[in-house]
Amino acid sequence: MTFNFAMQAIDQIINSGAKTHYMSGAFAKCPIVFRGPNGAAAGVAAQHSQDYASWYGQIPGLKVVSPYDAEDAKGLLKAAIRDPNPVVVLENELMYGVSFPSSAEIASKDFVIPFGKAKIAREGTDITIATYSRPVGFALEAAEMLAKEGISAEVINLRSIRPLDLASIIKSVKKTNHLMTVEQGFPQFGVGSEVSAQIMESEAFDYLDAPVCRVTGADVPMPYAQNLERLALPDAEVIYKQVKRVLNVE
Amino acid sequence: MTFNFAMQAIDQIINSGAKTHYMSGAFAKCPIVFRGPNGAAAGVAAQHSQDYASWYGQIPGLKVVSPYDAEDAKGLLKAAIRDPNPVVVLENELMYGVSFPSSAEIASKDFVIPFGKAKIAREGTDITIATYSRPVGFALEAAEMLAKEGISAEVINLRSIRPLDLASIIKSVKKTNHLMTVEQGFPQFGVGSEVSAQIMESEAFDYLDAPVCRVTGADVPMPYAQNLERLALPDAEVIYKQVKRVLNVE
Amino acid sequence: EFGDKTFEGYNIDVPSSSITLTKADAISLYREMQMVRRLEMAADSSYKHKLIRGFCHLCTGQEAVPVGIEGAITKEDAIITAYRCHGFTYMRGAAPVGILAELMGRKDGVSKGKGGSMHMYAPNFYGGNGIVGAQVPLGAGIAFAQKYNNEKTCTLALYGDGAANQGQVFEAYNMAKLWDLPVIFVCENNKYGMGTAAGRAAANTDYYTRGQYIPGIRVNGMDVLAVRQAVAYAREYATSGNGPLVLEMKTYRYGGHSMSDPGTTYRTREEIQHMRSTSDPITGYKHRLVDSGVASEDELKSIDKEAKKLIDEALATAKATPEPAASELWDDVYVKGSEVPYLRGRVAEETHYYNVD
Amino acid sequence: EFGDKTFEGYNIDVPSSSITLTKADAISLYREMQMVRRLEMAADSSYKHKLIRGFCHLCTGQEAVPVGIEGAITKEDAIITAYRCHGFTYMRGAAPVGILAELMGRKDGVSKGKGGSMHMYAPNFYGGNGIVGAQVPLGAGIAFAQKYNNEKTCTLALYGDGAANQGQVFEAYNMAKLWDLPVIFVCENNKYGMGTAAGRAAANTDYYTRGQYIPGIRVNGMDVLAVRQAVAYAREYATSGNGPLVLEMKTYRYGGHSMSDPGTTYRTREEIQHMRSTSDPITGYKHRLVDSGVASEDELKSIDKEAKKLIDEALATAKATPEPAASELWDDVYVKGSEVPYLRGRVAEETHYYNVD
Ligand SMILES: Cc1ncc(C[n+]2csc(CCOP(=O)(O)OP(=O)(O)O)c2C)c(N)n1
Ligand SMILES: Cc1ncc(C[n+]2csc(CCOP(=O)(O)OP(=O)(O)O)c2C)c(N)n1
Ligand SMILES: [Mg+2]
Ligand SMILES: [Mg+2]
Repeated sequence: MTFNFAMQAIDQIINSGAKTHYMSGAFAKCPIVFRGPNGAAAGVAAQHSQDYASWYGQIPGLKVVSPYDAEDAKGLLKAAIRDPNPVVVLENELMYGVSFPSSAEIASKDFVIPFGKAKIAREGTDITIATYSRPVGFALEAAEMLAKEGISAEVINLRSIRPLDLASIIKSVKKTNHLMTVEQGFPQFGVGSEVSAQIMESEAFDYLDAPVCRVTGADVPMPYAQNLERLALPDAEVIYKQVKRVLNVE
Repeated sequence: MTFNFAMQAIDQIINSGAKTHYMSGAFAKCPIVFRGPNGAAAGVAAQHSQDYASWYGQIPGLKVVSPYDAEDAKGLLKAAIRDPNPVVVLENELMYGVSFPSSAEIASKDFVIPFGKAKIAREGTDITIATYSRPVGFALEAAEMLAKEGISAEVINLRSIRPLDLASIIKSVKKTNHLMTVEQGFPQFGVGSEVSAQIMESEAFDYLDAPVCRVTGADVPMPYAQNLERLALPDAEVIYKQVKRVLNVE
Repeated sequence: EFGDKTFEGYNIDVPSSSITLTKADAISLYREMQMVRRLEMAADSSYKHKLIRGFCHLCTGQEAVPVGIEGAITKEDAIITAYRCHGFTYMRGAAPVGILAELMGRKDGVSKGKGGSMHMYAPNFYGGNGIVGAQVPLGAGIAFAQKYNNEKTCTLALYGDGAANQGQVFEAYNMAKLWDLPVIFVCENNKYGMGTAAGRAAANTDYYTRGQYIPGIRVNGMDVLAVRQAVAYAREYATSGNGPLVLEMKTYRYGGHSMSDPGTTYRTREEIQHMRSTSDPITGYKHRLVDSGVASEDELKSIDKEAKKLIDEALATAKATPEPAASELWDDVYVKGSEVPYLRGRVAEETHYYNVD
Repeated sequence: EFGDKTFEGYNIDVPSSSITLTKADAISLYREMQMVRRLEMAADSSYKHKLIRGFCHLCTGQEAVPVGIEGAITKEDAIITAYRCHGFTYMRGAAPVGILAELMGRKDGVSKGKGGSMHMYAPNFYGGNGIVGAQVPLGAGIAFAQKYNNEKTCTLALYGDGAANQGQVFEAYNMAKLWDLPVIFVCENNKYGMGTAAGRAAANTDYYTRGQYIPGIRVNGMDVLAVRQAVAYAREYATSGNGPLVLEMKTYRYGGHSMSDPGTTYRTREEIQHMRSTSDPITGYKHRLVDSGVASEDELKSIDKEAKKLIDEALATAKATPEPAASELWDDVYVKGSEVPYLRGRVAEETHYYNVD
C-alpha cells in the first residue's frame, strides 16, 4: 500500500506519532516505522503518484528516509526499526523489482545505515546532483552520459530527508561549484527548494558559480497517458540536458 | 474549527478536491472553499498549532490564500467563493478579534481581491520582508521600530500562497537588494524556502546584496509553556533584530 | 418471480418477489450485460497486449450490478463508485470507444486520457475514484445537493466489501441518516478486497446491516432482475424523503483484483469455476429469458454477436486514436479561464504560461 | 443496590445490581471525587486569574467516571482519553501539583509544561489527546499490544458523544472485534459536543449500541458505584478473551466546553441547575454513604476539608514553580540520545546543536 493511502491516516502519523513525545515532556515514546512506496509508479494517475518527502520532512519529531538501492533499503529500514522515534521510510514501487549487487557487509544482520548521512553515489568535479529515491538512478545514468562528453557529475544520494545532510552537499559544492537537485515530487515547497534555501544561507553559497537548479516533477496532477506522464516526471535525459544548460555547454 | 483538524480529511481535500478536475479531463468541477484558522493560536500546544501553507501550497489544482487583515479576509474569501476551483483559505484565529479601518470600497458587495497578487503593506527601500497572515502585523511593527533608526523596510503581504506572486517580490528586491521571509510554520519545506529557491533562480538574484534570510517558527512541536511558545514563534522583535543582522547594522 | 433467498431485509420489508417488465427492457438488460462483459474482455486483451498500463480493475462477473442499477434509475439520478468503474461508465452513457481509448491513455478517452482505468466519468456519474472508500462521503455530498436543490432524485454510492470497513463510510452513514439524504449505499460484496477474504477484514460481513440505524437489503447481485427490483424499491424509498438505505449486492469477480493479480492465491480455482458455472449473471439470465419464452436462443445469440462486433469496432477505433497533445499536460489543472498565471515544468525552462487575459 | 435504570444492556446481560465493597473503598471513592472536583475548581480559578492559557476542559460533574473506573481496574490496565483529562491524570497517579503546574505551563508539570491542559500523562495513561476521536484507535492499538504480549490486562479508550461519530472509532470497533482485543470503549455521553446537542450530531444517540456487533452497556455515569460495577464487569469480560465492549456513561458537564464557552447558549441554565441538584455524583453518593451508615456527615465533611486543603497546597506549590528552562524548547523532540544533529530556531542563528556523540 502506498503513502498515497496513508493520507487518510496522516493525522495519526503527525499528531499522534510525531508530536506525542514532545507534548508529554518525554513521558510517552512512539517507536514506530511507517514504510511503503512513495511517489509515482507507472501509469497509476493522479491519486496514486504523490511524493510526500517534503510533507513528512517538515515535521519535527519524525525522521524521514528514502532508500534508492538494495543497500539503502536494508540499511535504512533496519536503522528505522532500531530508532526509538517514529520514522517514515519512503520507498519506490518501481524499485522493488530491481536487483543490485550486494556484499557480505550488507548481508550482515547488523547492517544499518545511520540517518542523516548522504552517500556519494558517484564522484565528480563539475557539478553536484543531490537527489533521493529512484531519481538517484536517473542521475547516475545522466552522469554516465555526461562523462562521455567530458563532464564530471558528482551524484549525492541523500538517503535521509529529515535530517537533511547539508554538510555533504556543501562539501561537494565547494568542489564542483554547481548544484542541481532532482526529485519526482511537485516543484513547489519540495526537497529541492529546501536544499536551495539552505545552501543560499550556507558558506557553500560563495562557491556557487550558478544558481542552484531544481529538477522536479511538473506542477500538475499526474496524468495517466504515457506521453503526458513522461513529461511530468524527470528522467536521465532531462537531467543530462539541464546539467549542460547549467554548465552552459552545448 | 482549525486546519489542524482538517488533517483528518486532507485526503479528500487533495485527492478528491484538487485532483478530480484534471483526472476527469475537465469533466468534473469542484468549486469548494475550505476556510478556517491555520497555525498557532495562544497556548494551544502541538496538536493545534500547525501551519499548513506549504502543504496545501504544494498541490496543483488547489489555490491557497492567507489573509492578514479585514480587507484581505473579505476580499480573498469572496474571491475564493467566486473561483470555480477548490480554494483553501488559511486564516488566523488570533486575528479574528482584531479591528482594521475599512472603506466604502471594501464594504462593497463586489469587493474581491484577485488571487496571486501580493500587496505592498508598507513601502521601503532597504530590505524587503515577504510574509503572510498574522506575521504581516509583526513585520509592520518591526518596520516601524526600524524606521525610527533610519532603516526603511518594505513589507509585502503575500496574500496568496498558490499562486505565489514572485513578480512583486522580485520588483521589490530590485529596489531594496535584501530579502527576508517571515512565517510561523516549521522552517523546513516552508513558504520561505520556496521563495528563497525561486528568487535564486530569478533575475532578482543578481540584485541581492545578502542571501535571502528566512524567519520561521522553530523546528519543534509547539510547546504549551508561555516562555517556550514565545521562543518557538517569530514576533516583531525577532524580525527587527534579524533585519539589522542582515543589513549588518548595530 | 424470485427465489426465497433473493432478498434479505434488515429493518425493512423486502421488495416484491414478482416483477414485470417489457420484453424490450428484458432484452436490453441482457444486451447491456453482454456489452459490459465484452468491454471488459477487450480491456483484458488490450492489457495483455500492453496497450493499457498501470491498474485495470475489471468487473467481469459483476455485470448485473451496473446494468441492473441503470435499469432502475433515471439519468438524473447520480452514481459514484470506486476504481472498478468501466461497467458503470458505459451504463451511464459513455461510448465503449471512449472507455477503451481512456484505458489506452488516448486523447479521445472519456477523461482525455488523463484518468485511465480508475478515473472515468459520464453525465451524473462522478467516477471512478482511486482511494478506497473516499467516494462514499462524496456520494452523500451529492445526495445532500440533490436534497438541497429539492430534486426528486437520489445518489447511489457504491463501494466494495473491503471499503465497507472504512471509517468515512460510517461518517457518511451518520450524516445521511441524520439529514435523511436521498442516498443509497450500495456495497458490492464480491467476497474479497485486494487479496483479503471479507471475513478477515470485517467483524460483520452482513454488509446490508452495517448501516445499523439505516435499513438494509441483501440482494442476489448475480441476478440482474433482482438488482433492478431492489434498486427501484430503494430509489422509491430514498426519493420519498425516507432517507438512506444500504443495499448489499452479493456478487463475484472472476478475474484478479487488478491485472497483476492472478486472483488464485487467496481463493481456489474451484471456487471461481463453481461461481462461473452456477451463478454467472449472463448465463443465468439467458436461460431465464429462453425458458420463459421472452427470447429465443437465436435472438440472444445475435445480440451476443452484435455486442462482440460493437466492441471489436470500438477497440479498433480506440487503438487508432492518438495520444493527447503534449500541451494537454497543462490543461485542466484549473478550470479553463481561471488558471494561475503559470505552472512550472520539470525544469524552470519548461514553465507553462497561461494567457488568462 | 442499584435502581432499575442504572444499566441497560445491548446484546449482553447487565452487571449485577448488588454491590459489596469495603468501607475504606467506599470512602476512598468519595474522597477521590472530591479531590477531582477541587482540582477542577482550582483550575477554574487559576484560569480566571490568567495563570492558565489556551484551552482548559474541566470535568466538573463527570467525576464519577474517572473515579469509578480507577476503582475497578488495576494499575497495569491502560487508559487513554481526549483533552478532558485532568481527572484521569490524577486518578492514574499524578500528583495534583503536577497537574496544576502543567496547566500553568511550569517545569514541574506532568509534561514539563509542554503539553498543557490537553496533554497529560501518567503510568499506563496515554493522555490527554487533542484531536477528537484520535485516541480511540490508539487505545485499540494499546490493547493489541496487551494481547500480543499475553498480558491479562485491558485498555479503556474514552471518548465523548461528539467523538462517537468519528469514522476512526468505527475502524477501531471493527479491528477490535475482528481480533478480539481487550479494549473497553467508553463513551462519556455528556449530551453535548463543543456546542452541539448529541442528537444534532448523531443519527443514533444510544452510544452503547453503536458498536453494533460489539455488546454494550449503558451506565448511569453520575453514580460512581455503577461506573465501578460496570467497569469491573467489562474488565472481566475483556480480559477473558471475549473481545471488546462498549460502555456508555451517561453524564453531564456543569461548565462550558472549554473556558471561553459560557455553556449556556446551546442549553438552558435550568437544565444545568436541574442536573446539579438532582444528579450530582458527589452529593448523591454522600447521601448514600450517610443514609446507609457507612460514614457520618462529619466524617465526610472532614474529607471535604482535607481535599480542599490538599488542593490549596498543591495550587500554592504549583504557582511557585518556575517556567521550564529555555533550553527545554529543544528537549524531547526526539528521544534523548537519538536526536537529529541540529534543529533550526526562528532564525538560522538560533539553530540548536545536539551533542549526540
Ligand atoms: C485508502 C486506500 N487504501 C488502500 C488502497 C489499495 N486498494 C485498492 S483496491 C483495494 C481493495 C478494496 O476492496 P473492495 O472494497 O472489496 O473492492 P473490490 O476491489 O473488491 O471491488 C485496496 C486495499 C486504496 N486504493 N486506498
Ligand atoms: C478532529 C477534530 N475536530 C474538531 C475538534 C474541535 N473540538 C474539540 S472538542 C470538540 C467536541 C467534542 O465533543 P465530545 O466528544 O462530546 O467531548 P466533550 O467535549 O463533550 O467531552 C470539538 C468539535 C478537534 N479537537 N478535533
Ligand atoms: Mg471486494
Ligand atoms: Mg460531549
